[in-house]
Amino acid sequence: MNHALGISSYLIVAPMLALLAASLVPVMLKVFSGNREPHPFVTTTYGFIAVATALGLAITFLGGSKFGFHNALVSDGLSLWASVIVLVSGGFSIFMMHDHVETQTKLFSEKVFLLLGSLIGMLIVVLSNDLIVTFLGIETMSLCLYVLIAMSRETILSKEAAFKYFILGSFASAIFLYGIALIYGTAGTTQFPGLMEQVGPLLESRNHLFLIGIVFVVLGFAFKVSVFPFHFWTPDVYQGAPTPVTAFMATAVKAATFVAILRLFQSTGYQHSLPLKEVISWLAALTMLVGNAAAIMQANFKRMLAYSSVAHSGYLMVGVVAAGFGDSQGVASAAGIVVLFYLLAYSIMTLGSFAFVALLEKSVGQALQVDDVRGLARSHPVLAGCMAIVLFSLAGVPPLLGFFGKFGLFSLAIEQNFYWLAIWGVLNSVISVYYYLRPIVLMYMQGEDSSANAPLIEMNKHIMTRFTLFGSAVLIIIMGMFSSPILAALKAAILGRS
Amino acid sequence: MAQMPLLSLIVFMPLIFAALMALMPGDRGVRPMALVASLLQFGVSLLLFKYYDAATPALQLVEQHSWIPEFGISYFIGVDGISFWLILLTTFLLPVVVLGSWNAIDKKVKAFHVALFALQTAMLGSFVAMDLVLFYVFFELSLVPMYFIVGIWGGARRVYATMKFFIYTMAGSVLMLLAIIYLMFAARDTEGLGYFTANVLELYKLKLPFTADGLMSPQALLFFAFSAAFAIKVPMFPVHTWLPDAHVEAPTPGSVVLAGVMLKMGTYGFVRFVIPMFPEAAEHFGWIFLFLGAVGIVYGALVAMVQPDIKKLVAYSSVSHMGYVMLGIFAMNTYGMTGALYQMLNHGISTGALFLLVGMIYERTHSREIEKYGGLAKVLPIYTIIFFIVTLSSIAVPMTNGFVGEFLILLGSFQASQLMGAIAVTGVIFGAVYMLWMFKRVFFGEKGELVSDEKHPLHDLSAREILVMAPLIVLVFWMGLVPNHFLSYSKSSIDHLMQNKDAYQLGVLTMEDATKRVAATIEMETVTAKATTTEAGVAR
Amino acid sequence: MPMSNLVDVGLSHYLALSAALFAIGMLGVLMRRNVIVMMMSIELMLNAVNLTFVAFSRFRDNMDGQAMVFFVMTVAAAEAAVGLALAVTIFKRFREVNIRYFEHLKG
Amino acid sequence: MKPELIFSVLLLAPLVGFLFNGLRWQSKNYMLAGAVATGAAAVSFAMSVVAVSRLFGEGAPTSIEANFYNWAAMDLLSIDVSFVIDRISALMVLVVTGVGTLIHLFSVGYMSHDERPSKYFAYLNLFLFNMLLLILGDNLLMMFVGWEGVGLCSYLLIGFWFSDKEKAAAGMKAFVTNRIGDAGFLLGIFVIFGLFGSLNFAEIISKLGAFSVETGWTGPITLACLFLFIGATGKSAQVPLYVWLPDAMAGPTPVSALIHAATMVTAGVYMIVRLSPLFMLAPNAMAVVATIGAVTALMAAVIGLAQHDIKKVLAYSTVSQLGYMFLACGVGAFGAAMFHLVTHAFFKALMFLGSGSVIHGMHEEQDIRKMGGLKKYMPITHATFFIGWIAIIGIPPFAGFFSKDEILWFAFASERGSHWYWLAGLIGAATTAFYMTRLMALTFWGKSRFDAHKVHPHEAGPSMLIPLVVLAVLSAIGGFMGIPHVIGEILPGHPGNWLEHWLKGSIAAVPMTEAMKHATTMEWILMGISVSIAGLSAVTAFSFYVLDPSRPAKFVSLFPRLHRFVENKLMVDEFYGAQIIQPLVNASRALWAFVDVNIIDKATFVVGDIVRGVGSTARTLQTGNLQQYALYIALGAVAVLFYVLK
Repeated sequence: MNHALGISSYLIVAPMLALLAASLVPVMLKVFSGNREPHPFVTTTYGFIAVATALGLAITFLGGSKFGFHNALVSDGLSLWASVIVLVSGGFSIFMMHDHVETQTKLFSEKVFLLLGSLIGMLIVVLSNDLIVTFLGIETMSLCLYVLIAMSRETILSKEAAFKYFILGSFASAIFLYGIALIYGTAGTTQFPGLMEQVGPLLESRNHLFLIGIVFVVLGFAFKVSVFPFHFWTPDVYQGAPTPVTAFMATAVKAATFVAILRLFQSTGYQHSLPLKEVISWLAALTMLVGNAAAIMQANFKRMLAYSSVAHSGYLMVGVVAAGFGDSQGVASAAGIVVLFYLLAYSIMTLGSFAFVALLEKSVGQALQVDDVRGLARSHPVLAGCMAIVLFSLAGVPPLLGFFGKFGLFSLAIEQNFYWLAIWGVLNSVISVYYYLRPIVLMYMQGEDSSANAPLIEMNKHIMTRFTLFGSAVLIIIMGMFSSPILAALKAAILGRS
Repeated sequence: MAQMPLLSLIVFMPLIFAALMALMPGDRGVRPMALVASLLQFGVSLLLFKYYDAATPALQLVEQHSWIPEFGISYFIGVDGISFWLILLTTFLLPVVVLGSWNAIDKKVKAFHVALFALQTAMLGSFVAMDLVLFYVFFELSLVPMYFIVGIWGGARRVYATMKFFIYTMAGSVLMLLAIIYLMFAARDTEGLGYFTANVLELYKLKLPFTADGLMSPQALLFFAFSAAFAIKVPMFPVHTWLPDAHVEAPTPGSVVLAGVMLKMGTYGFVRFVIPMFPEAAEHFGWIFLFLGAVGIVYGALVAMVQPDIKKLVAYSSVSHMGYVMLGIFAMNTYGMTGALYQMLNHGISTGALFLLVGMIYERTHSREIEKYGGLAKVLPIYTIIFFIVTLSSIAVPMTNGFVGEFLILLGSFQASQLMGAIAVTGVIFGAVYMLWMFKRVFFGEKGELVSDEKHPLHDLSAREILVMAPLIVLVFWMGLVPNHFLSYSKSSIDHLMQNKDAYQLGVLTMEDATKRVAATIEMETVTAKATTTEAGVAR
Repeated sequence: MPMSNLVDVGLSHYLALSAALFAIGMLGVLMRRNVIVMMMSIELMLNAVNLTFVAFSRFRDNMDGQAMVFFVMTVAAAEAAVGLALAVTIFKRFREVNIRYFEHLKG
Repeated sequence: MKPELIFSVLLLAPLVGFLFNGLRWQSKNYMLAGAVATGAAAVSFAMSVVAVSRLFGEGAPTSIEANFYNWAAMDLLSIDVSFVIDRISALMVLVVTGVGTLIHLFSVGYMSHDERPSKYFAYLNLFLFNMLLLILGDNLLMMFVGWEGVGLCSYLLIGFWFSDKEKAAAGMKAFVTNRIGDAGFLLGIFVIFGLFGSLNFAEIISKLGAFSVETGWTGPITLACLFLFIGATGKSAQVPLYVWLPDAMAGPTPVSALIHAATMVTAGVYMIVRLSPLFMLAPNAMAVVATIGAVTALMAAVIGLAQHDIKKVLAYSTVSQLGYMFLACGVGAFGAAMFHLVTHAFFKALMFLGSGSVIHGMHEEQDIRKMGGLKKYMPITHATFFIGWIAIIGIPPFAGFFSKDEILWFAFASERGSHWYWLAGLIGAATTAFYMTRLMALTFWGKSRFDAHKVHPHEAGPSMLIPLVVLAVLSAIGGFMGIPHVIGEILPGHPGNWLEHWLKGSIAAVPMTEAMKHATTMEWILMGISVSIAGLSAVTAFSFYVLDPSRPAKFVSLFPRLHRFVENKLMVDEFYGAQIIQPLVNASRALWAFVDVNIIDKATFVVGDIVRGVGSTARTLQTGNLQQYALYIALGAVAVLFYVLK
C-alpha cells in the first residue's frame, strides 16, 4: 500500500468530484438567476449529464484493485459495477422525477442536487475500504434522502415517511457506529483488509466485544437493506415517498449497501462462529417469507412492491451467507459476481415496476391500488406488456433476467451446501408468483367482463418514465437471453482480469 | 445444406411467425396466415424423415453452441427416437388446432395465435433441448402462453384455473431447478469455482452415489426432485387436480394443446432424464410410480364416470390415460416403455380429437351438460360417427391406435408386477364404462332438450370441421393397424435405453453426418438402379 | 505510559459508562414521545459511541479513534440540522411534536 | 391359388362389403345392400370351401398359413398378422361363413322395411370380418383383435335401433360385460407370454412339452387357463357373466341368430379347444370350466322354463347349450364340444330365424302368450322349427342327439368327468325338452290367442324361407358327422366317428377311465336314459300346454313365489345392480367429491392459508408507530446478540 497521495487516489474519486461539481450547477443557476426555478427539463439535462459523466469516469478509472487515500478507498470490480448500478438507477430516477407530479415542484433543482449528493454518498459506500468511511458514506446518502423524501409536493404521508425514516435511520446508524467502535477497539483497525485478517483469530477466541461489534454493524446494514426484523420502516417509507424517490431508494441504496456488506464478509474467518452463520441464515429465510407473505396481503401497489423488495433482500442475503460462511476457495468473489448480477437485474426490474406505478399516479398523494390496473391491457397494450414482462421477470420466469439472477444466487447457495436455504428460496419464489401475477390477471384477464364500454384507464403521457419502463422491459429480455457478456465482464472485473 | 440447422428451424419457426403475426395491423387475415404458417412448420418438420436415421440410437441433427458458459449453460439440441414422434406430434397438432379454433376464438384473434405459436416454440424446444437448463427454460416458458390462453380466452372461472395451473406446475419445477444445479456442480471438475455443464450427455456419464436403504442419498433426492416436477406436469394421481379445472376453463384449442402436447412434457421428462440419470433410484422407487400409475388409471376412470360435464369427463379420462403412460414407463422393460411412448402419441391424438369434438358441439349448443343431450345420433350422424371412432380409440378397441399402446403397457407392467398389471387391467373395463355410458346418454335415447330445441336446430359438421377431424381419424387407424410404421423409428432408442439402463450414454450425430448419409443412400440407390438396368440390358 | 497510574480507572469502566449512556439514549428513543427529545437521545447515543472511540484509542495508543470522533461529531451536527428541519416541517403541518400523531402509514 | 390370395379374399370380401354399405349408410335400397352383403359373405364361404378342400386327400397338409405383415416386434415379442386354417378352424370357418351367408340372405327379407338397411348390412359384414379374424388368427393377439371386434359389432347391432333407450342400454351392457371377460383374456395372454415368450398358438403348444401337469391352483398354467376362461365366460355368456345375452335380444332377430346363437358366443369354446393342450395341464382349471358349464346349463334351462318372450326363451336355451359345450371342454371332450358347437349352430340358428319369421309374420309381436296355432298360418316355418325342436331336445337321429349324448357320455366316463356332471347334464336335457316343447306348443299349436282381426300372420318371402329350409336339413343330418362307435358298429357299413377322426391330433383329449374304456353296454344304457327322459318331459310339456292349457296355471299356483322368482330370471340382474354397479357409482361420486375436492385441493389451499396467516401477522405488526419499529429493531438486536453470544 502506498502512502503518497498519488494521482490514482484522485482518479478513484473522479466520479464523485464530477457529481459534486455538476450537482452544484443547477442550484447555482437558480441562485444567480434570482431564485427563479430554471425549466425542469434543463435541470434534468444537467443531472443526466452529471450522472453520465460520472458513469463514464467510473468505467474509465475504476476497477482493477487500486487503493487510494491511504487505503481508505479501494477501487475494484465490486466498486466499479456497484457504481454503475447506482449511477444508472440514479439517472433513471432523475428522469422519473422530472415527470412525476409529486417531485416536479419549484424546488426541482434542489431535488436534483440532493439526489446527486446522495449518489456521492453511495459511491463513497461502494468505494470505501474502511468501516468509518462506509459510515460517512451511508450518512451522506441517507441525509440527502431524508430531505428528498420530505420535499414531496404531497404534504402528509411524505413528511411522516421522511421523519420515520430519519429517526429510525439515525437510530440504526448509531447502533452501526457503536459496532464500528467496538470493532475498532478489539481489532485495532477499521480497514477491511486488516479487519479481515483479524476476524478469524478474534472469533476463534470468542472475543465477545468483537462479536457484538460485528453484530451491530451487520444490524446497521440490515436496516438499510431492510432485512427482517429491521425492515418495518420500508413499506411506510416506500409508500410515503414520491415514487421516483422510492425507485431510487429501492435500487441504489440497496445496491450500495449490499456491496458494503460483501466487503465486510470477505473473510473465511467467520466460519469460526457457527451461531453467527445460523442467525444470518435465519434472518435471510425469515426476510423472504415475511416479504412475500405480506406482499400477498397488500392492496396498495407501492406497498406490495415494497414488500417484494424486502423479499428480494432476503434472496440477496443468501448470497451474503454464502460469501461469509461458504467454505470453498474464492467463494467471496463468486458471491460478489452473483450478488452484483442479481442487484443489476433487481434494479432494472424495480425501476421498471416503479416507473409503471409512476405512470398511473395522476394526482398528488394518490394511493395506487393494485385493482386500479384492471383492464389496462386494452387501453395500453404496449405498456401493459412491458409491465407483464417486468413482473414475470420478478417472478423468476425463464429466460428473463430475474430468472438468471436467482439461478446464480441459488446455485451459489447449493455450491456452498446451503441446501435448505436454497430450497426455502425457490419455494418463496413460488409464493411470490401469486402476487406478481395478480396485476397481470387484472390487466389482461379482467376488465372485459366489466363491460367493454367501461372507461379505459388513462396513463400519464410522461415520455421519460415511459422510456424507463420500456427500457427496463427490453433490457430484461435482452440481458436475460444474452447475459453471458455481462457475466463474463463481472467475472473478469471481480477476479481481477485473470 | 449440410449446415442447415434443421431442428432450430423447426423450433423457432413458430416464434418467428408469432412475431410476424404480432406485427400485423388487425385481426383480419390472421387466421389464414396462421393456417399457412402452421402447415409450413409441419411441412418443415417432415424433413426429419429425410435426415433422421432410425437405425442408430445416437442423438441426431445435433446443434451445440455455448450460450451462458459462465453458468455452464449451452444451447444444445438434438433428436432421437424418444423425442422424434413427440416433435412430429407437436408440429402436426398445430394446424389442426388452428383450423379447429377457426370459430371457437372470437376475440383478440391475433393475440391468441401469437400466444399459440409462442407456446409451440416452447414445447418443441423442451422436446429437443439436451441441456438441462435449456430444457428448464423451455419447460417453464411454456407456462406463460398457456397461462394467457386459459386466462384470457377461458370460461367463467378461468382466472382461478389458470393461476392454479401456473402455481402448481411452477411449484413442482423449482425443486427440479435446484436438482439441476446440484447436478451441474456434481459434474464439475473439483478444480476452481463455477459450473461444469448442464449438458445432458455429460450428466448421463456421472454416476451419483445411491444407497438402497437411504432415502437421503443424493441420487434418491434428485430423483424425487425431478419426479415431483414431471409428476405434476403429467399429471399423476394425486397431484392431478389442476388438470380438470384447467381443461374445463380452457378454450377448445387450449385444451387440445394442453392434453395433446403439454402433458407429454412430463412423461417425456421421465423417459429422457429421470430413468437414465438416476437408474438405481428409479429401480428402487419405481414401484411407487407403478402403484400411483395403476391407481391413477382406475381413479381417473371412476371419477370420469360420474362427471356431469363432458369436457370434465374427458379431462379425467386424460388422468386415466396418463396413468397408463406412467405405468408403462416404470414397468422398466421394453414393452412398457414402447407402449408408453406410443400411448403418448395416442393420447395426443385421441384426447385432442375428443376435445375438438366437445368444442364443436359446445359451439352449437353452448352447453356441456351431458344431461341436456340425448339422441344426437339422429340429428348429427357424421358427428356421431367421428365421435364414435374417437371413442373407440380412447377405450383402446383393437385396430385403433389406443389398443396398441394399452396392450404393450399392460403387457410390460404385468411382466414387471403382476399385481399392478392386474389392477391396471381393470382400467380397460372402466374406460369402456365411462366412455360408452357418456356416449349412450349423449347420442342415444330420446332427444334431449338441447337437441330437440326447435329454435336453433343443430347443423352437422361443416366441411372445415370434417377437414380438421380427417387427419386424426386417419392416424387413429393407421397407428392401430400398422404400429410398426411408427415403432420402427423409436425402436433402436428404446432398446438402447432398456439394454443399458445403468450405464446409459448417447452418441452424437450432426446435421453433416445426416446429409452425408442421405447422399450416400441416394448414391446407393442410383447405383443399384443402374445395376438392375444393366442386368436388364444383359438379359435383353 | 505506565499502567500503574491507571489501575483505579480502567478501560472497562469507560466502556461500561459508554454502554450505559448508549442504553439510556436507546431507551429515550424507545420511550419519549416528543420528537425533539428523541433526537436528543440519538445525539446521546452518538456521544456514547464517541466515548468508546476515545477510550479505545487512548488505551490502544492509536490515534485513529480520535479522528473518528471528529467525523462522528460532524455527522451528528448534520443529522441534528436535518432532523430539526424535518421537525419544523412536521410541526408546521401537524402543529404537533408527539410522534403518536404520525401513524397514517401502516399495514 | 396361393394361400395369401385365398386368405385375402376370404377376409377382405366382407370388409369390402362393409365399406361399400358403410359409405352409403343412409341409402334405403335394401336389395342392393343385401345383395352386396350376402354376396360378400357367399364369396368368403366359397373361399373357405376352397381352403378347407386343401386339407383333404392323401398327403394333404394339416394346415395352410399365410403371413401378411409384422404388426409389432420388440424384445421377445414379435406379432405377425398371419392366419392359419387347420382342422379346428376349418370347421369353424365353414360354419361361420356358411350359416353367416344364410343369415345374410334371411336378413334381406327381414330388414326390408327398416329405414337403415345399408347400415345394418355394413355392420353384419363387419362382424363377419372380425369373426374371421378371430377364427383364422394364428396367435392370441389376432384372436383378441377379432374377439373385441365381434364384441364391438354385437354392441352396434344390439343397439341398432338406438333411439330406444332400452336397446341402447342393452348394447352397452353387452359390451361392458364382454369387456370384463376381455380383461381376463388379456391377463391370460400376459401370463402365457410370460411363460412361453410367444403368443403364437403353434409355438405355445410346441413348448408345452417342457411343462408337467399342475396340481395346485396357483400354478402359472392354471392361472392362465382360469384367466382365459374368464374371457370365455364373458364372450360365451356363462355364469356369472351371461346376463348380457338375454338383453342382447334387443337387436334384430337375424343378428341374434348369427351373433348370439351360431357364431360369436361360441368363440369362447373355440378358444378353449384351440388351447386344449394347455388346458390339459391344468386339471383344476378344467374342473372349474366343467362346473361352470354344468351350472350354466342347468340355471339357464330353469330360467328358460318361465319366459314369455320367444327370443328370450331361445336366448336362455343358447346359454344353456353353451353350458353343455363348456361342460364338454371341462371333462376333456374337446371334440364333443366342437361337435355340439357345430350342430347347435345349425339348429339354434334355425330356431332363431324361425322365431324371426314368426315375429315378422306377427308384426313384431314377441310374446308367446299372444300367439298359438300359427301352424296353419305359416306351415314352412312350423315345419322347419319342428325339426329344430326335435334336434335340440335330442331325439335321434337328429343332430342334437348325437352331440349332446356324446357330451353326456364323456361327462360320465371321462377321467375328469363325474356322475354329477352327467346328472346335471341329464336334468338340463330334460328341462330343455320341457321348455322347448312349451315354446313349440304356445307358438304353433293349440288354438290361437291373438286377435285375428288386428294381426294377420303370414308366411315370409323366399329369401327368408330358403335359409330356414337349408338349416332344417343341416339340423336333421348334421349329427352324422360324429356317429358314436357303439351306434356305428350296428349300422350298415360301420360308419366311424368321422369328426373324432378328423380332429384327432389337432386337439387334445382326455382318455376314458379304465372302467369305461369298453363299457359299451353302459353307454347304451345312458343313451337310453337320456333319450327317454327327454322324451318324457317333452310329452309332459305337451300334455301341459296343448291337451290342457289350464294346467300350467294350476301347477304354478302351487308355489307362486318360486314361479315369480324364476320368471324374474332369478333376480340376477337386480342383484348385480344393487350389489355391484350402484355401490361403484356411489363410490366414484365419493372419490370425486371427497378425495379430489376435500383432500387434495384442500391440502393445497391450506398451504396458501398458512402463507396468508404469516402475511396478516406481519401486517398487524406494522402498526405505523415509529417507536414500535424502533423497539423491533432493539429486540431484534437483543435476540441476535443473545443467540450469538450464548
